Amino acid sequence: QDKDLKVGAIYMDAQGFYAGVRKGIQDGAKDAGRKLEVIETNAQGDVSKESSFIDSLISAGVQAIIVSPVSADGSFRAIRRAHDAGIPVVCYNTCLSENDMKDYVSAYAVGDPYQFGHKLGDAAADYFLAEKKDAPTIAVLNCEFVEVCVTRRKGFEEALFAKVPNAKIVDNQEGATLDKAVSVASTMLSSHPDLDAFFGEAGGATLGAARAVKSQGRVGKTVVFGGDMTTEIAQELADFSVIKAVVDISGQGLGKLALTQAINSIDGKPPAGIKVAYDIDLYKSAEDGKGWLEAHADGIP
Amino acid sequence: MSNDQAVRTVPSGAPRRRGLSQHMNEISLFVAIVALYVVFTTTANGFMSFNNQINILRDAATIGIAAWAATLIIISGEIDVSVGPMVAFISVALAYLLQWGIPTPLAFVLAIIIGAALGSIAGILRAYFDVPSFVGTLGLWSALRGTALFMTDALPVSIGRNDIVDMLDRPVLGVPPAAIIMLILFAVFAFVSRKTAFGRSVYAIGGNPQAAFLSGINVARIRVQLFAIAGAMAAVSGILLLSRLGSGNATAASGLEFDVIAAVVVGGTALSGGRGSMLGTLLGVLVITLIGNGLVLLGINPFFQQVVRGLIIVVAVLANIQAIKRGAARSKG
Amino acid sequence: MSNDQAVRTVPSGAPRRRGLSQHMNEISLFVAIVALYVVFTTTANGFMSFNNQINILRDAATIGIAAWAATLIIISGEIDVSVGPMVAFISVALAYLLQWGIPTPLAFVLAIIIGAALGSIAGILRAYFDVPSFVGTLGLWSALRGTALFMTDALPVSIGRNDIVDMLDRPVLGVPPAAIIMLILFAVFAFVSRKTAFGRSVYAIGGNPQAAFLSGINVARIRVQLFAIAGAMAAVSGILLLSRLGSGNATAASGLEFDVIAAVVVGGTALSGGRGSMLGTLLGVLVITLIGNGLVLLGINPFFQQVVRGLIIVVAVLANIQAIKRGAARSKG
Amino acid sequence: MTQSANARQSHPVDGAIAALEGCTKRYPGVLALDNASFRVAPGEVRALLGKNGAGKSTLIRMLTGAEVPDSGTVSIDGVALSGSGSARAQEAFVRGVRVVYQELSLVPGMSIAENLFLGRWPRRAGVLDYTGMEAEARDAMQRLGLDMPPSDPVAGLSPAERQLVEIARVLLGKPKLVILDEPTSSLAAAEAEKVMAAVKRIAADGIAVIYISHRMNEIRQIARSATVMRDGRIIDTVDVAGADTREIVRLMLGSEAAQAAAVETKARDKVVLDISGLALAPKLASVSFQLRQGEVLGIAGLLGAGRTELLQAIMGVRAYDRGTICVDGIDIRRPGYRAMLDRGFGYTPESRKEEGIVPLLGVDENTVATDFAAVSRRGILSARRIAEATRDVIARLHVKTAATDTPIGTLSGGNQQKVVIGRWVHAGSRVLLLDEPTRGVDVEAKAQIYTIIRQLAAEGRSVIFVSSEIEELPLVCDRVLVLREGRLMEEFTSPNIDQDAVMAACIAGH
Ligand SMILES: Nc1ncnc2c1ncn2[C@@H]1O[C@H](COP(=O)(O)OP(=O)(O)OP(=O)(O)O)[C@@H](O)[C@H]1O
Ligand SMILES: Nc1ncnc2c1ncn2[C@@H]1O[C@H](COP(=O)(O)OP(=O)(O)OP(=O)(O)O)[C@@H](O)[C@H]1O
Ligand SMILES: [Mg+2]
Ligand SMILES: [Mg+2]
Repeated sequence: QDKDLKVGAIYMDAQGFYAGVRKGIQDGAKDAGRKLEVIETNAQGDVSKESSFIDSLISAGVQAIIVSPVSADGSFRAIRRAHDAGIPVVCYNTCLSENDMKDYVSAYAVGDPYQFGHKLGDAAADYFLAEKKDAPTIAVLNCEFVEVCVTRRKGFEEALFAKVPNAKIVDNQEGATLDKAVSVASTMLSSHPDLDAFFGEAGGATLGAARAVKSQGRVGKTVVFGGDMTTEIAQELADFSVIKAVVDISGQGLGKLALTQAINSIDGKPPAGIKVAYDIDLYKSAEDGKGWLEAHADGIP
Repeated sequence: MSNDQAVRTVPSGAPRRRGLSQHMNEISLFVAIVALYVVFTTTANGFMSFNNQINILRDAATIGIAAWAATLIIISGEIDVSVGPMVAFISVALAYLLQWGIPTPLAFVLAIIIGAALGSIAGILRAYFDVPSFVGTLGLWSALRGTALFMTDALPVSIGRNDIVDMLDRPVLGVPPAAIIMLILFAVFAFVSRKTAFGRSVYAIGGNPQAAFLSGINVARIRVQLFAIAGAMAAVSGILLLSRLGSGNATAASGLEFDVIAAVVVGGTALSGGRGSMLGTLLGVLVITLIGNGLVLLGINPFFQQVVRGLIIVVAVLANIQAIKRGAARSKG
Repeated sequence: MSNDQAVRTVPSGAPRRRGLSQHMNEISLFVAIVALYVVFTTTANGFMSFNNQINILRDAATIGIAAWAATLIIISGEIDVSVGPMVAFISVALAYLLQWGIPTPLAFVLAIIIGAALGSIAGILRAYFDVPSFVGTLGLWSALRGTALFMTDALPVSIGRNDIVDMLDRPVLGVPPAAIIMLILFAVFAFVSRKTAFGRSVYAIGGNPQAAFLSGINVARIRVQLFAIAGAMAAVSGILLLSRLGSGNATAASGLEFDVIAAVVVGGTALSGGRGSMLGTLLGVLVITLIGNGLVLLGINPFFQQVVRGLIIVVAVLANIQAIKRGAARSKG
Repeated sequence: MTQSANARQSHPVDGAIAALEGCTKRYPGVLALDNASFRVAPGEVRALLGKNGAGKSTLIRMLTGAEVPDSGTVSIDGVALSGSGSARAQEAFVRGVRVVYQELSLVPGMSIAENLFLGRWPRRAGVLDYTGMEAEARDAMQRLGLDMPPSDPVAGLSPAERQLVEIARVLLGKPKLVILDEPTSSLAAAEAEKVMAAVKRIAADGIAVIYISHRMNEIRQIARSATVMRDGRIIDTVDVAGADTREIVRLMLGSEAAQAAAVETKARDKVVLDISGLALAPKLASVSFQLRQGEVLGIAGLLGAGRTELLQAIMGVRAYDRGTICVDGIDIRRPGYRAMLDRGFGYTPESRKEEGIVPLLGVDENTVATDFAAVSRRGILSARRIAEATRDVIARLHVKTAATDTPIGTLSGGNQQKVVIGRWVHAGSRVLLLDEPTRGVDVEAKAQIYTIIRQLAAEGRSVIFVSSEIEELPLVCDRVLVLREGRLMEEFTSPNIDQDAVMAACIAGH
């Protein structure tokens, strides 16, 4: 099986996570012994760009498209066009609605965003119980201009309230890029001087919250739970003074999985249930942080 | 020699020059387009396929429809940076209108009216309150994107099945309706800009607003109309966007204003007003769209594509200016 | 009366008017700032806390440092839209320099040189090749953001422990160094703009480049210098950003150019060039920063914050223009 | 005469085609028009005289509806103008008011034809009728002896040609009142003649003409009566034939004018500038001359003779094809503008507004911009030194300004021009190249500028003085050279500079 492989890959926006996905796709090809040509684009969080890219990929004659759709409802037409053109579409990270998925998607390498939030909410709840805080106040730094982030928060809230019913979300502001997150988190600390924790929905938010807690001299009072591992978040976790738990879907792992599914789909062997689950990892100790750093020496998540 | 002198000698100088220099601009763009075709045909797989050519047309429509109006605005000495959010906002507003059961054609008309009304806000601020159009449209840019996101929570607003909307996305003899609409509107704008009092007034206002006012041109009204037209064109883009995506999307068309302005400027329209042509913009739209399409097909790293785009915009404008200068110099002797 | 007439009467007209209308601009901004303070103190929890005031200063530094240079650029009749990507690019480049073990102070100097060199590209294109600064800096905007993302894959570039960098983020007597640097640079720019041949030449070039050239002012060189300075200031912002975030981030400072231009324009500097003041920009920076801070404290929906920002920019400029007009009218008698 | 009599009959009441009743207009800080009443009858050519800033242009803007008076009424053809903004201007236009504004009001990027019909393009079924437009435009231009193709862009025309296009514009349609605000200020004598011939024809058709000019000889040629304005007030309307120039000037100034004396020249030997064989296609074929220290050298020539290009070539702002330029005996090869400034040259451009002043900046900064170092201490501008240097220039050149930091855009044209010359005095320039320094400047300021130039020459500076007003050459120049067909054809030396002879030399062969 040494045929050339030509796939299109679309990354949702400019996040480090997708660097991991890319590496995963390339490693996946190597593992499968295939010479891979990958045509990559970045939708920059914009369904209209995504739609146009998918059309271009169809024209380019790719054998499969690996995509993390920006929006369940907004992306389905473009994906339908790819499907109609006979090109198998593999979702990763995000996908279409259940019905559309059945019709137009060959496989979905999923680290379910609800589970993603849920696991972290659970860990946060455990932390508060251990600290004997039965009514903690929490502020959210969101990335809710993309749909996954809304789902992540739902999962987080439900898990948290299940165990700590008196917990309270006191604020929810956008802070997806690191600098914005630092600034917004600092300001939130002014308006909520006794804030117990931040929930960062994505990498920039998580690290930004941690930086703000440190620069505002709130270490030991306010802690951070968040998503998406990067080198710096892992270092913070290893330090364990601010970040107490991080939930992560490995970009590399997911990318590898998506490519495997793409190869299978090209070969006419898509997974039966479409969804292929990928593990969501929870890191909740200094050791976990150090472990991640050792496993990802190149910094690619 | 100082560049100021150089700049000044371009508009002044020998008669009959305009013909040639305008020519030079369009010829140099045409050469650029041919060059892009040659390069991409030989290097990018699938570039010349019928499907891909259609894709290019469809992508061109997104930029083009807004760019026609933007050309007039820039010729009149103003600028409009609100295009992207306007398109997204209209797609969302239209989706809601359709959800509320308003008949589709009526909803389209309403969407265009909303677009024109929103656009004319910036126009009125400019014309009657001396608020620079950059500021007025920057305000709209922020306000419209914010409103659209706020109303939808950044979630797509689905419109379900709608035959008329779907039809707008279904190719007619292989050509997508968006492309047809773009070309029809191009013809309209090219005609208006050259053959009507309104169009010529736009040039006059851009070239010398004081003189235009003194010769009885209703400068204020034309400014308002220009921005209303730009809003209406953004609405048309918004309608086409809705038909393509099947839902209203508050996050869509991000950065479209940059592509539009880049296309107009690459097309040889001067940001200082008074000079420019629709044909130039058409070629500019093609250059921008071709580059976007070709780079994707070549599988260039998406971040690196941004680098290439930035360089190409600058190089295109630079080449254009040099071509005009050289044309001017040649016609001197 | 037509607005063209109105516009024209502002610059011409009575002697000694300049003093009062400039006054009006700054007074009206000052009133706006006081009003914002009153509103936010009564409605937003923690707004008046020492910590929050410091946060405001720190946020102001991000916009301010770039805005000082942007003010000069806009006064000279040009524009720079590349600020955000420039800051991000420098933070990334600096992070790499530090990773390579270059001594921190040297790395800072190199970062500033890189910024100045990149900025002067746009300047050279403008000064010697007649490429409009909007196009040149738009090209930089795209190319720099793309390069930074490409180099880092959108991942933060960690610099590990670095005492000097950390120091830049550690408050001195409660005041963050970024704020101190901003204020020092403000003093420098205010001085340069009013008390040096360079500063006055900038005004002359913005007011009438041809006349400035014929008076013997080296227009081309000053244009290049202006963009080099803007690049250097963006580099200073980039250094401070690195110190605040502890890493170089290609995605940081997105949209900063809009905030910077908005601050300058709200501060009363005319986009058409020739008119403006550093003090106005300082007040404009405060207005923009206060709004940003207050809205977050109030817990306003972040999407809705965008709407409010858009409206406030327009209203501020509108009020400013009206205040200047009224000031002009009052000095009639 | 019969025609004008007919026309008169169709305007009953008092025969006025346009009338201003008690009009007052205030601009911030200035009373530009003070209770002015004014009327003009069909077939009449009325001159409007006054110093810079007297309110002439303001009065015109009332008549054209471009501005609304603060109080008082404006009636055209017996009907008072109402409305505001462009509607008012449209109203006046429909009633037959046509105007050539003082500021060029053409759109450079558009064709001559389009400019002639600006805002009123002929339409056929809503579509512009270019063919008809260009045909009419060609007719209108031929009446003024212009033969450029009407489809040419205005941007390619020289300032003078632009002015003629503007004049052609007012002849279109059926004008009843034609207003010309300094139509000849950018024209040389021969072209001015064309304009005056056109004006006479217009008047003969029973059209009223209001003619503003600072050139007394033109006014004597075409106007029977002249209205004199001062400080926004109408002082008097005099019979031109019956009043001598001194009397009119006295009305304008409110006092006796200083009479410019003819030049007493003396032998000079040191050559500071030596030009030989300078060529610049298509205008200059081969220009050679020498400029001596302390000399004022006049350059006369027709419109488009290339005088501006000559000065620009010397200054290095325009590349030339061939020739040598020697400064103090040293061949400087290709001059650069700033290098020329460093050699002690100074240049004032012919269009003051577009290239001369920075309107928003004060008189002070417009003055010291040529040499910031002289008003700096250790690289820092000294407010005291700037004020001193400016006061110095203001005093020496008799600039009338409220303060040193008054924005220069608010000064009258003559005073602006003095500052533009004064900046080279500040820079200590020893060779001054002045292109049309008296354009649009009133009699008083003109006389002052002549005096200033003579003083500068007496101090040992050399001046090249380009002027289209031949009558002023004998008042300032030691020598006059005539530029014709790309060469310097004839030379006149003071006191033998005869206006008529210079004029003849300019147009010889035409
Ligand atoms: N738009 C304006 N705004 C403010 N002041 C003005 C304006 N127009 C004219 N003025 C002032 O009104 C006065 C009369 O000006 P006007 O232009 O009528 O003079 P003028 O007699 O035409 O002078 P000139 O011979 O220089 O053309 C001057 O003091 C002038 O500065
Ligand atoms: N406002 C202006 N805009 C552009 N070019 C100008 C302007 N003023 C002067 N010039 C340039 O200077 C030249 C002067 O034009 P014109 O034909 O009147 O001058 P000339 O040949 O020197 O004649 P004259 O002897 O009357 O000065 C033109 O060729 C033109 O290139
Ligand atoms: Mg006047
Ligand atoms: Mg000339």
